[in-house]
Amino acid sequence: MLRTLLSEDFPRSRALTAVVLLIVLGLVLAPFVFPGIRSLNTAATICIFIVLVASYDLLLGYTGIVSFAHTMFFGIGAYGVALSLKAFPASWGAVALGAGAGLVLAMGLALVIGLFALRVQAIFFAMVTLAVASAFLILASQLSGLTGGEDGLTYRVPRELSPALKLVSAKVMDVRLDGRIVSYYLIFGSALVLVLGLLRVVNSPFGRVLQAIRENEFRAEAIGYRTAFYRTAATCLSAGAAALAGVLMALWTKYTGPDTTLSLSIMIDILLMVVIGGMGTIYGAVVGATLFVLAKNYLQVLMASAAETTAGVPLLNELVSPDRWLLWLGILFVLSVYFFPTGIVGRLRGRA
Amino acid sequence: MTDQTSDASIPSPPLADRLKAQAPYWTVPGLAVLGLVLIADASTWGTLTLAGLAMGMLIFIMASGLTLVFGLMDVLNFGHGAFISIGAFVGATVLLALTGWTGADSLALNLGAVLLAIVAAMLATGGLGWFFERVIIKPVYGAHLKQILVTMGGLIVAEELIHLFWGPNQIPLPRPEMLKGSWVAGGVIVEKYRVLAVVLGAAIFIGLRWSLVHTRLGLLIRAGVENGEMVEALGYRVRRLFVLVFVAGSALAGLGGVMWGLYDEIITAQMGLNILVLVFIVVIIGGLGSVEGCFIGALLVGLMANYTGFLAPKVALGSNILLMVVILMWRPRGLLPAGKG
Amino acid sequence: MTATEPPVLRTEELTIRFGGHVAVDRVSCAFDRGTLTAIVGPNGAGKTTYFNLISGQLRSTAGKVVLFGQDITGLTAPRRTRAGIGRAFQLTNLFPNLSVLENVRIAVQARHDTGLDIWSLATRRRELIELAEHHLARTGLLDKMDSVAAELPHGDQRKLEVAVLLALESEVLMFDEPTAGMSVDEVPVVLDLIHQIKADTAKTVLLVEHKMDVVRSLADRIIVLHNGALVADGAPEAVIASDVVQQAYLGTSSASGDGHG
Amino acid sequence: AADPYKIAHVYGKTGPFEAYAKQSHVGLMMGLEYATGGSMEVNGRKIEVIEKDTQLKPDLGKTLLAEAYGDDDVTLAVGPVSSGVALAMLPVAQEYGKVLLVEPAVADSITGSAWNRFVFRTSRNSSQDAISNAVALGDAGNCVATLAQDYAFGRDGVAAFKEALAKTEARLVFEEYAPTDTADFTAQAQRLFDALGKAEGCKRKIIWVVWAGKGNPLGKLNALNPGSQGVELATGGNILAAMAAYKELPGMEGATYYYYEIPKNPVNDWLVAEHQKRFSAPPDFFTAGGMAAGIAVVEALKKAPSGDTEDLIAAMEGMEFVTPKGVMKFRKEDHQALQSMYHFKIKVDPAVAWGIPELVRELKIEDMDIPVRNRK
Amino acid sequence: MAELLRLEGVHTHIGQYHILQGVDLVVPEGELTMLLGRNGAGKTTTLRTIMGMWRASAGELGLAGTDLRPLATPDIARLGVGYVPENMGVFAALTVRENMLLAARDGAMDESRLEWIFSLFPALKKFWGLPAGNLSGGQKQMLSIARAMIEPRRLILIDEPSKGLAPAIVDALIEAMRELKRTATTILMVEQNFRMAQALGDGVAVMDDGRVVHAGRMAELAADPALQARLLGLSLGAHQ
Ligand SMILES: Nc1ncnc2c1ncn2[C@@H]1O[C@H](COP(=O)(O)OP(=O)(O)OP(=O)(O)O)[C@@H](O)[C@H]1O
Ligand SMILES: Nc1ncnc2c1ncn2[C@@H]1O[C@H](COP(=O)(O)OP(=O)(O)OP(=O)(O)O)[C@@H](O)[C@H]1O
Ligand SMILES: [Mg+2]
Ligand SMILES: [Mg+2]
Repeated sequence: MLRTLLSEDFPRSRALTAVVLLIVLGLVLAPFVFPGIRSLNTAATICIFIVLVASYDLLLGYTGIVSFAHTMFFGIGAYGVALSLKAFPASWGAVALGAGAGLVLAMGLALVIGLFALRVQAIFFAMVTLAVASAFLILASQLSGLTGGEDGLTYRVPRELSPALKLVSAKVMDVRLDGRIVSYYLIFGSALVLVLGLLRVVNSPFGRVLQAIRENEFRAEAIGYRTAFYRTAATCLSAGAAALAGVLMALWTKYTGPDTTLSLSIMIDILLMVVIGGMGTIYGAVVGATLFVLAKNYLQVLMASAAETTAGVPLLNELVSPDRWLLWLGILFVLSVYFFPTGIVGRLRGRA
Repeated sequence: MTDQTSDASIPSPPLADRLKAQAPYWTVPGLAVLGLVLIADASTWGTLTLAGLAMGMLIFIMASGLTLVFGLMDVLNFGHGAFISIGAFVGATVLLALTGWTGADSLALNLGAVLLAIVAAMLATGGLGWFFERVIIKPVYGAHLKQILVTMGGLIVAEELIHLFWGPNQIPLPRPEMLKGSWVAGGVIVEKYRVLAVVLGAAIFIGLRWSLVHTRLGLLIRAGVENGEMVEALGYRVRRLFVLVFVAGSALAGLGGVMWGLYDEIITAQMGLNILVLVFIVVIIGGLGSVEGCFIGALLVGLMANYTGFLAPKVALGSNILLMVVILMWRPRGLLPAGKG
Repeated sequence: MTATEPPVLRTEELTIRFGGHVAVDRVSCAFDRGTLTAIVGPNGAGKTTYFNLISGQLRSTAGKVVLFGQDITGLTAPRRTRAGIGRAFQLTNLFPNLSVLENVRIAVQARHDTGLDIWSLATRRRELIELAEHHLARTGLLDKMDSVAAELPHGDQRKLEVAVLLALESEVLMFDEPTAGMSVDEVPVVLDLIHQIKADTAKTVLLVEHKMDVVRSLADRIIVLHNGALVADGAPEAVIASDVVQQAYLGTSSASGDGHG
Repeated sequence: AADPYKIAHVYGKTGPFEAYAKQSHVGLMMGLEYATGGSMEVNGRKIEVIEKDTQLKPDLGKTLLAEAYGDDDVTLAVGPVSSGVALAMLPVAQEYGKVLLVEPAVADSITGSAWNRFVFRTSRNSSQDAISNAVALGDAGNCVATLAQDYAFGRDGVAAFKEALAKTEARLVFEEYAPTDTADFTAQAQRLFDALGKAEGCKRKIIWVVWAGKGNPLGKLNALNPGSQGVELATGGNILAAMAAYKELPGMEGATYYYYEIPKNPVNDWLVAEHQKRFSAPPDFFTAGGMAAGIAVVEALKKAPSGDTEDLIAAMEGMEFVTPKGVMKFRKEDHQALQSMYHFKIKVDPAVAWGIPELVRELKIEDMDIPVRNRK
Repeated sequence: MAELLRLEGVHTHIGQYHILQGVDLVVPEGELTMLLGRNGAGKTTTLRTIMGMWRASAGELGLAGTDLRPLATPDIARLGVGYVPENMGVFAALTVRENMLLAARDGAMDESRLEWIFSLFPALKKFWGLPAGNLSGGQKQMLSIARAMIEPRRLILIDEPSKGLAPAIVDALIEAMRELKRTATTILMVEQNFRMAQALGDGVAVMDDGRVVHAGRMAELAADPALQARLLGLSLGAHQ
């Protein structure tokens, strides 16, 4: 059973198994073990980013395609739901409609980009997608009548997901069981299904072809694979999964705007999560996303306490002030690439 | 021994092939003529074309360093954006200290101040480039993805350091007195500052091209990118060479930063990142590692922005992307990919 | 093989020009089922390029490639592979970071057209794995099947290259210097394999090889390319003895023999 | 002592708007200080300010605001800098039923289509900006063309401007929109010059620029010698650093929200003097706004000591309070603070690093007809 | 004759693999020493270790008294060591001329040497101005060898030069090597073509499993089929 669920792709290292179990357990119990709005939000963000990063890994780690357009697909999914919930009364039908439309549009766009980009070199593809994604970002802000422009869209979600819903009046373990909890478990469940699905795809014969293309595209052609087709298919699949992650994001935040879904900085975060976690392993996405989202959410808190302890030291205090958190994030970028050249998963497996 | 000796050389390719190879060089005049036809008004066309070409030169100055590093060393350096910003800030510091010179009604003093600012900026960014290469890039040669990440990290750190040193405010950077305003002749407006940009851009272009095509240095760099190990086995210190190229590329970014800062007259820590996508587009259109291609690409982008901005403002937004798509459809490796001269 | 059976593979006036240089010059040649044809010629004669034209890595400037009576000149490389043309490369060309087994398995999978299956598990398609293991056994690589391809010594990489080709089960097999760089004790393994393939009369084999003893022992027929053109075609001994081969290819001093190579 | 009033300042401390954020926070703290006479106490209870950094991210802004309302249990919240973040935060105020005092985000929709009754705003909105500029440029015989960014902020601004200009004697002849990332404005300038060139019967020809963010269209238009085409430039006010560019534009007219030398009242005098003393620099654009918010908070708490939301809303609706800009008033209908704007003309003093906006005329609350836009 | 190159107990690790496990090898000055051995024996690794491309983890490596171990590859090359790698290492984007130009370290090619090279490998002259990437497999091999020959060197390391060359060119190559020896160039050559090895070698070393298992004179090995069979497995494949 577990074998099938995990597609016979096990962590293959005791340490990694422990880490993954810890993460899953942490996420399952998050609302009760770490109460508070901030931590619940962190947990939900982790779930969403795990899907997003895993879908990107399908492209980057498994197929060897560097794309900067992944947030675009993420955004399309989110905007799909946002627009639909804005246009229609908040119902599950509207959510499904928006999600469906986003999915179709994302995959369609991925198809177009894929078909075009097959003609150009790998690194060109990266730059092309960078340009396309930034144009899309500008377009989204320009079509303000539709998308709310820079300001984004705020909307209501189905009643079951809003705090207004009270499941039981009493608190369980000091936590109120309201729509937010429902919402969280919806996101957790969907993320789990999507990640297992992606794990299945990369271990299927199709996934193996992608790896072969990554290794030696010329040779893959010579043994009879139409690599153009496979690469496009991978692009579409990953775009679709990203769009679904966007749907989850839209449902969770009840707000969709360029800064939460389309921006280049999210794209860079995704890249970093894949690389820190370990490319070409879905487990890497899980570990990378978790660590990075945690770091990003609590870096400022950490620095605030560092700033307190160094209150007397002039320059140092300036450097560790929470306002300079970006500085440390940048340093984190550099260091994590150095210390985890094969990703955390590579590290853990190497030791085991 | 064998009759392989008999034919000493191969015949040159047919005319059609040669014409096709030259086509990229005709794109700029072609676009200009197309612009004239569509705009139909000679003086408007003149204003737009001259401005567009100068704009192209400015972009080229910023892109040249990137194409050098990206094309020759195969390093995708997002930190380039930070060098542009830092160059601008260092240059601005010098220029703001020399208000006596910049405010004077003397072209010589004005240019002197700009020159000093440029030298200071190039020294600063060149030095920073050296540090960057040693500390940040060195461990990730050959790994694009990691390059993207570490240089992105470097970019963030550099932007933050700018905030730390120069404060979070944008800094106004007025042009020197004699470079303000425009000349107007027969309805054609020519901004004075853009003339400086053209002169500088052309000088850089010629200098770079010469040193890459006519010196061993260029040869070595090209060989080193392809197979650094083999270049070392021939007795050259590739590492040192790469540092040199990287420093040169960074210094050019600094120069570009000063010029762009003076163009915008306002500088911010994010300016480099903001312009970076455009710079990447130019490098791609040109073809990796080709200084000529980058030059042509920059001019095309400059012209295209002005023509579309005038004729169809709605299209202006996507004009660069459109240009890139069209060029890549025509030539999947860019206009003049390196390895062709 | 009967005399009346049409050739499996045929090229008609096949030509490619690079700029002003004609690398393959109007080569017309037919290959019959069950034969092994050796292609020899000086370095740069156009042998590899001729292979590339047949298997689709290069597009011809003029001329046709006909397989089983069908014109395949317009097909891409993958389509030609599916149509039955398999080849091994002059410079080793594998999936470097995949295991030896996976290198072959992926070829088996290509042959059985299961690449589009995104839902079953690759590890559970036993039949494909068994086939891959069978091909590895034939090439003597079975005990190394878990090694990573890039870490194999050169000789084993050449063998793996052959195993991948076998896995494609093509009707036409093309070998480009399969024994280059192989140590003398390894060469026979590959030669035996080619012998075996040849014994299977359904296959048509094209072989580029510079080692004349290998050519002599394997070939049913030799064709000679020189400056891109086909200059001799016939039974091995006759062709080797011909002036053009003696002068243009073997060189004067080596007429006495080429020793072991 | 009694429990302190907890106030959350939720704003984008880090990121591109760091400079604005700093000003806003300094202003808020000085406002609280001024209004409490330096004690930071009101009704005998301390005021405690909790800072939260949205990093300019709407999703983070929402979470932090929810955290402030839910976990920290604040009385009310102030912020944020960017309109996008503000719009994302509005529903949170409603969800938690607590007051959000918006400062300094300007989008019309905050007190317009996206408004809910828990939202108040001390900062001016885009309409106020646009309308004051229209009034400033509205003399008879003026032909005006606009240059704006091609997105919501630009288009809304021009729409409001257009509406207001129609009520004056000036005439709008052309609207030009450029993509936000435009680097070269030659094409736009050419189109504007052409359009104004064709306009007939104009006493003055003016290009009004409304632009926020990167690019410096004003400087670039000016470099093209608009004077030689008989064209003048105009734009609104800005932070001091940005107004350095105005040094090239002596005589330029427009309307601004604040410049420290313009308002003459004790609050502003205190602000200018104290700010100069503490930071050796005059207060800037967003400092004044922050201070207004601080004063508003204290005044509201004085009127509604319980700190209870409904009491606060009741107290604040229609409340008048004195700020560095003189009297402001929260309009009952949409909770927007109505306030004076200033018609200025740029004077250049070589000793000052920026172009100095000299007051031409104070546009009082009653001089401007600011539409109420929150009716659904 | 004096020894030029000396390896003593050299160990090399590549990643976690222990490839060379104590190689002892002496190359006398002015001679051509053949390095033989089956695939994977460690021949290429030995040459790369000498060139400093892999780092020896233990042992001694000396060239005419100079310790090579602390030196970087460029410095080793500057001692007058030429290298023809297994995979030829031509710069595909550069023309044949530019490839040669880089190999001539002071920037100018000696005319007479060039003529000599053209006479051995006429194809190079023909494709002089073309990108080296367009050359055929054998032509690339010729270019790679020619690069090592364009300047006088003290020591040339050559990895399987005859691979992929037509018989006539192999003859030319043998001629070239003899000529190089006449100009007092020391050569260490890895080769699978025993005919060529026999024709050229003065000394011989045979490797297996990362060690030198036999060292001696070529003439002895050539005269002793039993030894050949034992060391190289020659009898198996020689006369199929
Ligand atoms: N892309 C190309 N552009 C220009 N010339 C080329 C190109 N590819 C091959 N050639 C030339 O075509 C000729 C034939 O090359 P090919 O590789 O077919 O030779 P070959 O017979 O396989 O030689 P070898 O035995 O050395 O492998 C060579 O002279 C080569 O330089
Ligand atoms: N990069 C590498 N990583 C791991 N192992 C390697 C690497 N390069 C070589 N090896 C291993 O080192 C051993 C020796 O390789 P080497 O290339 O030196 O052999 P060789 O004697 O030159 O063989 P051949 O005749 O096939 O060229 C082989 O087992 C090979 O698999
Ligand atoms: Mg060949
Ligand atoms: Mg070897």
